[in-house]
Amino acid sequence: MALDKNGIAKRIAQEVQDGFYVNLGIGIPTLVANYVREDIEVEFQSENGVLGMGPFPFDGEEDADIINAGKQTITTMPGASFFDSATSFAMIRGKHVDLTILGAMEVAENGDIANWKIPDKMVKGMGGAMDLVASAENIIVAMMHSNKRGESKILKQCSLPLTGVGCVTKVVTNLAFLEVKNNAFHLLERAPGVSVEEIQKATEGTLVVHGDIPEMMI
Amino acid sequence: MALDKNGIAKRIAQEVQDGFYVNLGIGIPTLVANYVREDIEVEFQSENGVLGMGPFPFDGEEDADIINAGKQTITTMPGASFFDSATSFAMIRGKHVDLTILGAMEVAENGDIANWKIPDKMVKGMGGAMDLVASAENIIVAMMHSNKRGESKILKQCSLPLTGVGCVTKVVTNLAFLEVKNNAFHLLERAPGVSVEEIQKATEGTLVVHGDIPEMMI
Amino acid sequence: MINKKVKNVQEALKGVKDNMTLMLGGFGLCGIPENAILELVNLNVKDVTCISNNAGVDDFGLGLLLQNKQIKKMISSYVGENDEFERQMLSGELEVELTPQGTLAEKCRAAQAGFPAFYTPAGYGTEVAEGKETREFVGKMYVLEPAFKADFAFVKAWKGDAAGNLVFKGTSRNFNPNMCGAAKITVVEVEELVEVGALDPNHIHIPGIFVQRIFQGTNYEKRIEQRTVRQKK
Amino acid sequence: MINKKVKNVQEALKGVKDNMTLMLGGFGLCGIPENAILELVNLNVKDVTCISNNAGVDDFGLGLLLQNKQIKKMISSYVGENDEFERQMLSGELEVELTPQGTLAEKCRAAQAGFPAFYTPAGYGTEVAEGKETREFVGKMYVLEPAFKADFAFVKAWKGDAAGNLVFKGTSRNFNPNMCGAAKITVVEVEELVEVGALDPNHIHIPGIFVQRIFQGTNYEKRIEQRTVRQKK
Repeated sequence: MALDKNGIAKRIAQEVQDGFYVNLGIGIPTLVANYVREDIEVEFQSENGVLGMGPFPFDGEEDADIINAGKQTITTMPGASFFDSATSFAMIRGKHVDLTILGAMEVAENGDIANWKIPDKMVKGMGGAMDLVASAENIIVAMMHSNKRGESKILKQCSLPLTGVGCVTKVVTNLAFLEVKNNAFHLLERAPGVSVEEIQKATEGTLVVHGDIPEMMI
Repeated sequence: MALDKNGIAKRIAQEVQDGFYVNLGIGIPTLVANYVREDIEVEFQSENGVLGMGPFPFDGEEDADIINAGKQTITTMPGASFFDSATSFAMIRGKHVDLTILGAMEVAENGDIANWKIPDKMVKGMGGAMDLVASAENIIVAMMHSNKRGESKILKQCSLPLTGVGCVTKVVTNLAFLEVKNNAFHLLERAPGVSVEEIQKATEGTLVVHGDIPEMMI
Repeated sequence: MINKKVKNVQEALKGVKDNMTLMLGGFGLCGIPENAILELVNLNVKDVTCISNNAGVDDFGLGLLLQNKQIKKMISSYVGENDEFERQMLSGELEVELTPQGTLAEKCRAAQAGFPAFYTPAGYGTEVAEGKETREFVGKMYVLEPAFKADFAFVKAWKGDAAGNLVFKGTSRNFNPNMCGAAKITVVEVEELVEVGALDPNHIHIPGIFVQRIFQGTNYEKRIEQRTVRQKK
Repeated sequence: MINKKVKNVQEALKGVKDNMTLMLGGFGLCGIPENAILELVNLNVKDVTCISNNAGVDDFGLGLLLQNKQIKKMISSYVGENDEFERQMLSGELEVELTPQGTLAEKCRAAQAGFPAFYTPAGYGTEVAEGKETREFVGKMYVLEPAFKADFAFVKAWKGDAAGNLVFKGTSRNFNPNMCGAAKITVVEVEELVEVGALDPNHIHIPGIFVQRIFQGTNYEKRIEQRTVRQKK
């Protein structure tokens, strides 16, 4: 059975390692925080200027001056810090953030990503995504394998305006865990109950299937 | 009579205007703070990371963590702030400092200044001087008109390695107040009792004397 | 101490004119200069260029200037919460320059710190880099981005003193410190104007040298865009 | 909270080797990493390159490493208080790269923030710019300066916590914050290691993400170079 958003988040959470500073994008990536193992030390950075984000505040305790990049009210953990936007992107551009998890509209087999613009239709802006993908060495994309019309979003080449070139290393979709290298998507794991054939069918880009592909352990 | 160091500092202090942020170099410039009018608002910046310097501390109240760029113990005034070196030079490079007063070994009629190195003899380093002269729009040089061997330091061309090019606008020496423009030193004022002829004799660079030259009011 | 204090928002915005370029702090509606924005509406200055990470919402923040058709051009990184914005942009009434968020912040910092331009990897290979100089350093490609040039910066701080020293709170800091000293005139509104000497010199986020005018703000609404809470068990 | 705390200076300096490039905070003797410097003497690592605004005095600070002939090259802006330094430099034993102070600070900040290089007006037309690329922006000339690359940064802070969050005091701040995260490994010694949560998140000068190791320093001498006082009347 294909994963839902929480399932995708759960699988990605397994990639978060002890001692990691992690930047979570809006949407599915935000959910990842809920599933990170509790026996490891992780700090969440939000590019609007906070390190050490905690859970959402209790009702009535929200503070308009303390939000995340999705403009949601948040709390902070002991050891948290606030800083200005230039410093925030110094952390990102300077490769101090260990892992970036973000959504995408399209990913291509060369690692290109498009997630900020549909010409003449949706022009919200790139926010911090272009800075994140241009600098991060460890990027996991959380996305649906296909769009609502059933067209693959795992492509030979992106059709939408790019956010960054050759930067994506891993993709977790509702169907599969893919590694992007040597101009191809390498199938690492299948979503529980999803066959290699289903994944192959839903993938427009080059899919490399090497040996037996295990199911995700979620 | 030629001015002594305090006399030079006194004359320069008259150029400090209400609302000015001022960076004072080591030596004579440091003395300028003693002679600034008390009815105007001035703040002194030191490039090692303090704005709003006050007088030296009382004996026994010195703090090793609070010094100026000359490594002297200092105090701070109400409204002072401390900051890192990159921010300090953001103030300087970003033209937020209104007036820079520094010493020199040589000044040339095109505004060049040399004050950091005598090849094979004195190589202490430029400290913040190169940043200051490259960015400041209002630079006053405090210096002796001639060296100990009686040779002019107010030159057609600097002989020592430069600190900055075409940047000096005003020079106050023990003999004269000079403005540097159009490739010449324009004599604005004479030190009390010093004649134009004496100044001319001590000046190797082009000296422009226009009309009656008043004595400094000190 | 050099006194930067002005009486009120009217005095603080003296000199703002049509066609100027304005910087405005804030991320979403967090830390926006609410008083300055309302006064810009009152002044009804036209054809201004606004540099601000976001464009407010329809009825708050920069959205008010959009409703009033005062903005000629927006330079932002994300403008996705504003219907009127989308309408004006798609109809061509509004010119929009979308800039990666880190680039936006650094273009402010470069202006503040006297750097003419800088090389960033953000946007390389995308339409953001079109027409811009690119260059390789140690095997990686960078885009040359110029510093901003602006007439006024409008900044919101938590506390400040008459010397212009500022302290920010939480994530309402965001772009505000980076915009101080990045325009010809920096105007700061504070929630609390404190006595000179009340702020710890070790903990001033922005020294007064970067500020030209400061005033005590009033009636802060501090609207929350995405109130998100959990329930106590 | 990601724990950066190490037991002592020995553990903090693990991995420091001959021929490495080291950054050291401080201005004169103010805010220098005293513990790390003494341990570098103990370790007796040789042929290191030191990036530090100054070179200490003959018997304190980096002067100790000079006496011990451990330094191959110094990158500094001002080295004028040290006879042994002058002797080694003039005899050619010591390689010296003099760098304008603002450029030195920004070369640290560029390394910290992921900028490969930057344009500064400092040093244009002087021997500092020799062999370097220069360029005009809006009628003014600039020199292209590369970011530093270093193996270790040794930083002294006033207070810090196990998460690596730092607070500095007075002018002992200087280059210390700019060097955090500017080397592969940033090692911080603090006068006071406080409980996590004790530092106000609004007033942390350097967030822990820029720090790899932190330890409680001991026996600070904090020598004053130019004790200057006035007498009470």
